[in-house]
Amino acid sequence: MSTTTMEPQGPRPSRITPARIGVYAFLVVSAAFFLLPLYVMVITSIKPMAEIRLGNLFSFPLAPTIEPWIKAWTYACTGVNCEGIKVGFLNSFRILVPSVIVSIALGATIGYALSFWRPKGANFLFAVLLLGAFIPYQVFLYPLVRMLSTVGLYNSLPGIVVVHTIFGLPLMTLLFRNFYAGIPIDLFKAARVDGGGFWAIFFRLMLPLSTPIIIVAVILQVTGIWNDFLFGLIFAGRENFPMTVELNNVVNTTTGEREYNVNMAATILTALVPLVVYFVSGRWFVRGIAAGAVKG
Amino acid sequence: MKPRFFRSIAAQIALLPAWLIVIFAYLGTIAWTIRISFTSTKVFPTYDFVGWKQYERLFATDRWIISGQNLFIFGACFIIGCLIFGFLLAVFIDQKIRAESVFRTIFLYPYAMSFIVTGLVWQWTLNPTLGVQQTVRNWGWQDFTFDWLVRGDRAIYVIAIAGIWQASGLVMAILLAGLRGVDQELWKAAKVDGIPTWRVYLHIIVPMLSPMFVTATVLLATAVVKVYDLVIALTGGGPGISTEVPAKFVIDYLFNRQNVGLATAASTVMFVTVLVVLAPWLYSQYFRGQRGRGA
Amino acid sequence: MATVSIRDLEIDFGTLRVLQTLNLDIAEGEFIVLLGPSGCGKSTLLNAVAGLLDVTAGQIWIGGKNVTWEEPKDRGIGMVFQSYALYPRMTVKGNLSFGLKMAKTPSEEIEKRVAKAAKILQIEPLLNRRPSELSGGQRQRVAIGRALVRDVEVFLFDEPLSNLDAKLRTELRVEIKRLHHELGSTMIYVTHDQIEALTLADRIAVMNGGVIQQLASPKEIYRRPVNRFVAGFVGSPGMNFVDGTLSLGAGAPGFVLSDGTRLDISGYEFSGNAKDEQPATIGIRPEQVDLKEKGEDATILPISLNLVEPMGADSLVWGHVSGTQFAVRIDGDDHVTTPVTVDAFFSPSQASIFDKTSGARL
Amino acid sequence: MATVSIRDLEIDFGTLRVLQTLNLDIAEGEFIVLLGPSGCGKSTLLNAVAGLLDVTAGQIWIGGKNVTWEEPKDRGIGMVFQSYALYPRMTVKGNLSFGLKMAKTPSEEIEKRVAKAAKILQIEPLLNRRPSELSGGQRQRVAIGRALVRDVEVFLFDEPLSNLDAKLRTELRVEIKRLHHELGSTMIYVTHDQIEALTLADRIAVMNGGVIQQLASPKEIYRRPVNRFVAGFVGSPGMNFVDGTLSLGAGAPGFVLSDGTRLDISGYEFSGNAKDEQPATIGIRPEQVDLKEKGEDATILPISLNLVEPMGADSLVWGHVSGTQFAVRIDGDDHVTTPVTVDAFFSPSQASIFDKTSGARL
Amino acid sequence: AEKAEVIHWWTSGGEAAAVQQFAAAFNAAGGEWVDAAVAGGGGDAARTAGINRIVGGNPPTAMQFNTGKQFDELVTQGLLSPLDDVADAEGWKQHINPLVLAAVTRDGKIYAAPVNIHSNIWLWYSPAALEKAGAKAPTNWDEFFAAGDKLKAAGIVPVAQSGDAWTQVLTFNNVLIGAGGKDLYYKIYKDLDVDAVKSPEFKKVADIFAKLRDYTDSGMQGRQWNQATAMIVTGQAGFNFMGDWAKGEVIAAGKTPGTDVGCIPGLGNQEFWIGGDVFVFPVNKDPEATKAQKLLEKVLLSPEAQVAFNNKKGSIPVRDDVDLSKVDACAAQGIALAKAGNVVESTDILISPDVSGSFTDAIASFFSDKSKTSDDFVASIASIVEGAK
Ligand SMILES: Nc1ncnc2c1ncn2[C@@H]1O[C@H](COP(=O)(O)OP(=O)(O)OP(=O)(O)O)[C@@H](O)[C@H]1O
Ligand SMILES: Nc1ncnc2c1ncn2[C@@H]1O[C@H](COP(=O)(O)OP(=O)(O)OP(=O)(O)O)[C@@H](O)[C@H]1O
Ligand SMILES: [Mg+2]
Ligand SMILES: [Mg+2]
Repeated sequence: MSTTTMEPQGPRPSRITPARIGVYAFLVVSAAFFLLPLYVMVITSIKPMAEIRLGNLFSFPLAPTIEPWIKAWTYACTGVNCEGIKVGFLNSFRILVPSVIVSIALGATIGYALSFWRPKGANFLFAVLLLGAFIPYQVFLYPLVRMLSTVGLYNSLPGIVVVHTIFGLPLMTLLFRNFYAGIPIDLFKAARVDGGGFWAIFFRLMLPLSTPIIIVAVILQVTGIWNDFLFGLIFAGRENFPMTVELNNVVNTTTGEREYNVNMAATILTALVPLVVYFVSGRWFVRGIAAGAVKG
Repeated sequence: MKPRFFRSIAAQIALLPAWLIVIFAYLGTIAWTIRISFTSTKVFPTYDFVGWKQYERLFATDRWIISGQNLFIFGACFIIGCLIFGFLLAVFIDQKIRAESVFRTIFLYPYAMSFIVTGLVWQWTLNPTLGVQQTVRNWGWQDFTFDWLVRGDRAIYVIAIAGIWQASGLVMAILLAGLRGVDQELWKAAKVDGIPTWRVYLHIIVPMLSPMFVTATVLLATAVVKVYDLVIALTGGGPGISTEVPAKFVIDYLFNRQNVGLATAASTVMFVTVLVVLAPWLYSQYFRGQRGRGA
Repeated sequence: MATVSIRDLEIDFGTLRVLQTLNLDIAEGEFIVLLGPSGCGKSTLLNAVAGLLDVTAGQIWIGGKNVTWEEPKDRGIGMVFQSYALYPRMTVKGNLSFGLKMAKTPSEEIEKRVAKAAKILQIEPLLNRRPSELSGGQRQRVAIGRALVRDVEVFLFDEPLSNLDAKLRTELRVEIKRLHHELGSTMIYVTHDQIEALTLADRIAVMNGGVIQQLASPKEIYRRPVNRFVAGFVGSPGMNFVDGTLSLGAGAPGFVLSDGTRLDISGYEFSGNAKDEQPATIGIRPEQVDLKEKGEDATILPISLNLVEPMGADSLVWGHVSGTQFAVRIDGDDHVTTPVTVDAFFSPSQASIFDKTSGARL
Repeated sequence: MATVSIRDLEIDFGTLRVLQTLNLDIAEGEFIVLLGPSGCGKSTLLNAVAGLLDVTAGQIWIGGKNVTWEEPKDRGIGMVFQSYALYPRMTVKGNLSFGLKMAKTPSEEIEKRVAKAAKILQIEPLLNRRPSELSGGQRQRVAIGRALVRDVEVFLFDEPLSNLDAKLRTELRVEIKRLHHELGSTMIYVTHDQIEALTLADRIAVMNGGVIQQLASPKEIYRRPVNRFVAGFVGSPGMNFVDGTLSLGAGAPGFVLSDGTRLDISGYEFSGNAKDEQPATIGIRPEQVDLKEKGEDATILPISLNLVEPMGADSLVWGHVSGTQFAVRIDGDDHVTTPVTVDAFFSPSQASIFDKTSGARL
Repeated sequence: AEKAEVIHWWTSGGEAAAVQQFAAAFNAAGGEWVDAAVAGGGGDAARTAGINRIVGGNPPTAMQFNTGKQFDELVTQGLLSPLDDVADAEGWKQHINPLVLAAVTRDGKIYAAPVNIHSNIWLWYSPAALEKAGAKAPTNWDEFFAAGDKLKAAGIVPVAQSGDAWTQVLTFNNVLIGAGGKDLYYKIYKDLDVDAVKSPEFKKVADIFAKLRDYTDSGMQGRQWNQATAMIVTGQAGFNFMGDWAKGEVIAAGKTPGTDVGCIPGLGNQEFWIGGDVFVFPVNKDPEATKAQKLLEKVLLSPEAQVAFNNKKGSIPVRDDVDLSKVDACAAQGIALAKAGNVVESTDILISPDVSGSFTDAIASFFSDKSKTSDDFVASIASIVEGAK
């Protein structure tokens, strides 16, 4: 050690503090907790059954195989149908695309009308919609079944689209309303002075501005609708069962031994779309959550 | 006077679908549900009037009481767990760390997954003969026990853990947004005042973030009331009926047990509870002191 | 160019009455500034003229036509907003032509008008840019251009400069003035910045609490404010107010301060109904006080000074008159050593005297 | 009260050098203002003094002690921020005492100090309120109080007034000045508002691009700016600059404008190294020009005027000198009819002449 | 071909093989079988889907119920077609077991096609496991527990039990009939007699049921019935309470019921439980679909399909005019019991789904919570019986 006391000058000598190490330790441990299930899923899905029977859930596969994935996708059975969950995958898409489009289109229009035009009863409408976002679905299920069947939409593709639209509307409206609330009202007034009507202002002025929130809405709706189980089960009809319902069927259909690897593969396949959406657009996802959750 | 209504006639037309949905899908169904809850309906609606009978039976049913208790236990653990864990994550992520976005991504990805998926994965991971317990035993600790999933008195906590796993990232995201909104000068002021960082968080930041905490709590609370998929996939209500929840009660009686009257009474109770808790918050968030923007 | 006439206008928001029986007549080609503190109803009045909100009672006439229930686009008005409210995703050209397209104007006519407006405003090279690629001043011109292409007769401005920094504000003020000279249109301009009001207006309407307090030329407003509110609101640093009582009995009229000092106010022109012994407030602007020379009709004002604020060209000297804070503006070159008590001078003819309770000019 | 001394300070953010070998010595009890445009490094310098960021090179001494590596709390400094950074959910009392509690000061000592600070700042009645229940001025006092209770010797202010409206700003400026008189502490005050700088400072350090351009008294800065940047930055409306060439050959020294006009600059004191035929810029402040009377050593300045902006006490008259825009400040009572071309007058001894390329004062 | 969309919940290996027999027979008869299997919850999910579709006006061609009251309200609402024309033509009334026939008849009309007779109250055991532990097949409950202890000592799971609530109910009914007897069973489920619940006989049943809990393993939760059955097929466990459909799993595993896996109907009091599955045919407007329904009704109860189906399924045919020679040893035991009149009707026939659900809750919550005493159990059953009156 040098005997001269160092004169403070220039940059402080940097040091790695215990606090810093603690921060990273905490984060890494937490990350492990969050990744654990994903790890288990992936690892198990590529193990042959023989290894799974050994019971070591976390061990690395000795003889990795993609057979479970193929089976899950193409010929896992639900009852006597052994077509895998690819059917559900297609169904989920057929439900997803129109539901996302319709609910967003409607949410955007309503959000726009509520923020800028404030017609009579707008507050009431908004209040009910908001409340609707928080009410347990169970309240609606049975009457909706009856209502949809009265108009002949029960157990059909349009039916499930309507249901997703109904239950997606509060969040979409809120999202767009909050977004439009952040757009200066002056912009709207200027367009009014320029002679723009309801639709002209919406299509020419507001929609081009709405790209960011539309992205957010698409992300939220895609993950939300894809992940839905209850509505798919009750309203979609057998022909249109979405992937989550198929997954549940596959997992609960057992012939003798439970094929954990196939089930895990099916689970990953089911979670794939939302996960991809999420990983590709994580930043927007965070923003979307914030926008949807907090007053704009 | 002519103007307001006619001027916004296009707006009214645009809102027509919303009105239809609100009137039929929301208000109509709620009214219908409440009405049915006062009848003796089994599978098909009968419009008699039996007073509070369904409600009396409801609160005399063990399973409903247990469902309520479970909801409370689950709700408390889930909300408090998410808030604490989510807050810690947000605080640690806010420490100017490397690879921040990687960590953020990891903490939030479960929120993108379906409860069905979450439930299945945790069911397998925590299954005593298959998952963590067995693994640790295979490592040599033969006495290691973690069998909460199959213990009636503990299973509900497992559901809470799975829920926390899924939703604390959400809390993190909300609080992180709040933390990032904290005036940097406040940190400097605290540093000049010589206040240790953890105390700044505890005494200054947490109180400042209270609106975010409230928002997060409301979101979590509504998830609690709706919780269904998670229970279905994780325990199916078992062992026994130890992890039953109200939402599952309603669905079961609605569709399997063919007692719609009782089911609607249960959902009415849920609805009223949510309304009572939520209405003040909604009002203060969205309608109080609202300044018109004119049109 | 058109007259604008507002008759008995009332506007309520719910239970809140924002404008009360307001009357205002604006001549052709006149530049009127609405000046007042935040929340006094300036924007509300402007929006009512534009047709952007519904009036509760009263009428609005533009160019001799009752337009109370007309759509904004049919009123012959153009509006320039504080934020300029340019359509962000359209080019400058798109911004200018949007209104015309809405009115289904033929496209060559649109081309022609846009070209003309662009020429007047000197924004030809910018036509293909987006608003985000423009400077503050260029944005303002585009915003004005949007009204210009529509050949409007009345321009409405809602605090168009308040978002800008001081330097740009000065420049654009000059620009607007020039444009008014050039176009000769009627202009109604809202601001809460008194410098803007004083420099731009033909007449200023000072508003407070939804009521027009005074409608007069800038000079008149500055020199002879009709009440204490107007006097205090216009001028920076503000007018000094000292309480006291009138003494109109024997001899020259006087104003007795609370510490007993009697100021001779011989040159002051009372507007009427001033009574002897009436409690009143005298208002003197900082630059109306002279520490050195005694002007012709000057009156002595004893003042104790305790702080000098040099501001470059001038300095402000702060002190007290009869216990009330009082500022005096002196030349930046002049020197005062504080603290000191001196006899200063002011000319009563330039001062204002207000009733103590009602605040009305006496 | 303590001296502050900054020696060869350098600060980098990554590859960006924000401060370059900066030296500054501040005497005990002095009020120093750091003035400069946004982004010039004022806050960076202040934060370095406070210890809120690490220096790249150089030293900082406070009260004769090298504190380059000390923690902020140990430097004997208090800091007041633009947003005040009051702890939002604590009462005023909590805000004042929190730092002391953290330092484990005995509670009666805390009481005593809080009471004393509250007295000095006249905020005793506010002690139990929350920051959100305070006015802007009251908040500022609490922020100052937070430093006061800790008995600091150096106060650092980072644009404490820039969030406020004009009226309040004027009041609080006076308040800060008063406090400085009362406490006698050393104060370093950052602003980009030149009025604040001129009114408050004992000395002003005008900064640009991380370098101190001029460190001098307000008067000196206003009257004899060392370069064109300082001249242009201080004063509002800004100094008029007209390009031309020096003519120092035969006869009285002159300044030849681009249109050939030759201005007699006999009274001007060159600071040295001015060369004949040198391209230069002459700077004249608007109030240094007189349209009517010819002062003692005045020089004729031909000017064409085209717009009058009345601003109450004064009016600005805009025009051109040799094709360059030029503003003249006249008394509000004076009258000018525009457009007109007149001979105005200015005194060369008050003007400034800069090198055209380097901008340095000649 | 007439398309017939059939909702059912036969998704396990043995079940799927069985239902395939119906599909084949129907296709052979000129129809087109559209399979709509919905897994989960012992038929809960499938019934939910089916009822919703019927209520929603988009009914399937046919849908499965358990023999009993599950479809009562569909009948009351007039949503089901009566099958009397086909029944008369096919001689159902002569050849179908009268108890079963009664269970599908409402107001004199037949509303469902019963396809099998299932007996729920079987005790299956693994001779290999018992032998290894040195135990022998029990004839009463004391012997059962003695064997259980030996199995435990040998490190073999005594009772392979599933965690699903309905399998625990099934175990309970086994105990109730086996240890309590037919009378007690009827007193409770049919007469809803509270005194019977509070009787010492029922207390004994409750004690036995309580004791059973100690003979299950910790893997019970999350295990499905067929996995439990597989445990005795492979000798991992000694006993398994399950319905006769367990045989399907046994057969699917290539073993022979009766020899490789032992079967005991109603341990203690030998009884044959009559339950099973039926198909209902919702009213619909489409004549094509009605035609398909008629064809399907006929095919389902045709003697050939009956034999083929029931052999795979493990149940016994509802008709007595079919060739019973090929039935396995266990089924033969059952048929013999039925002939002797030692039969009980299933709970689905006796009580409504609502009440049955309450029983399920009480039984499952007792069975999976060892801290609950048999007195608690008696009390909870008593309150259900009280409330169901
Ligand atoms: N849509 C509205 N709903 C309810 N109150 C309103 C609405 N618009 C304005 N107000 C109220 O009317 C009053 C006048 O508002 P206005 O916007 O005209 O003020 P202003 O003079 O333009 O103020 P500023 O200078 O801040 O723009 C204010 O008290 C305001 O709160
Ligand atoms: N943490 C940082 N990282 C990188 N660059 C920074 C950081 N802080 C400041 N800078 C840069 O350093 C320069 C000086 O910043 P500083 O905040 O000192 O300016 P300032 O003079 O206080 O300006 P203002 O008047 O806007 O407050 C700016 O260019 C700024 O972009
Ligand atoms: Mg306004
Ligand atoms: Mg700064």
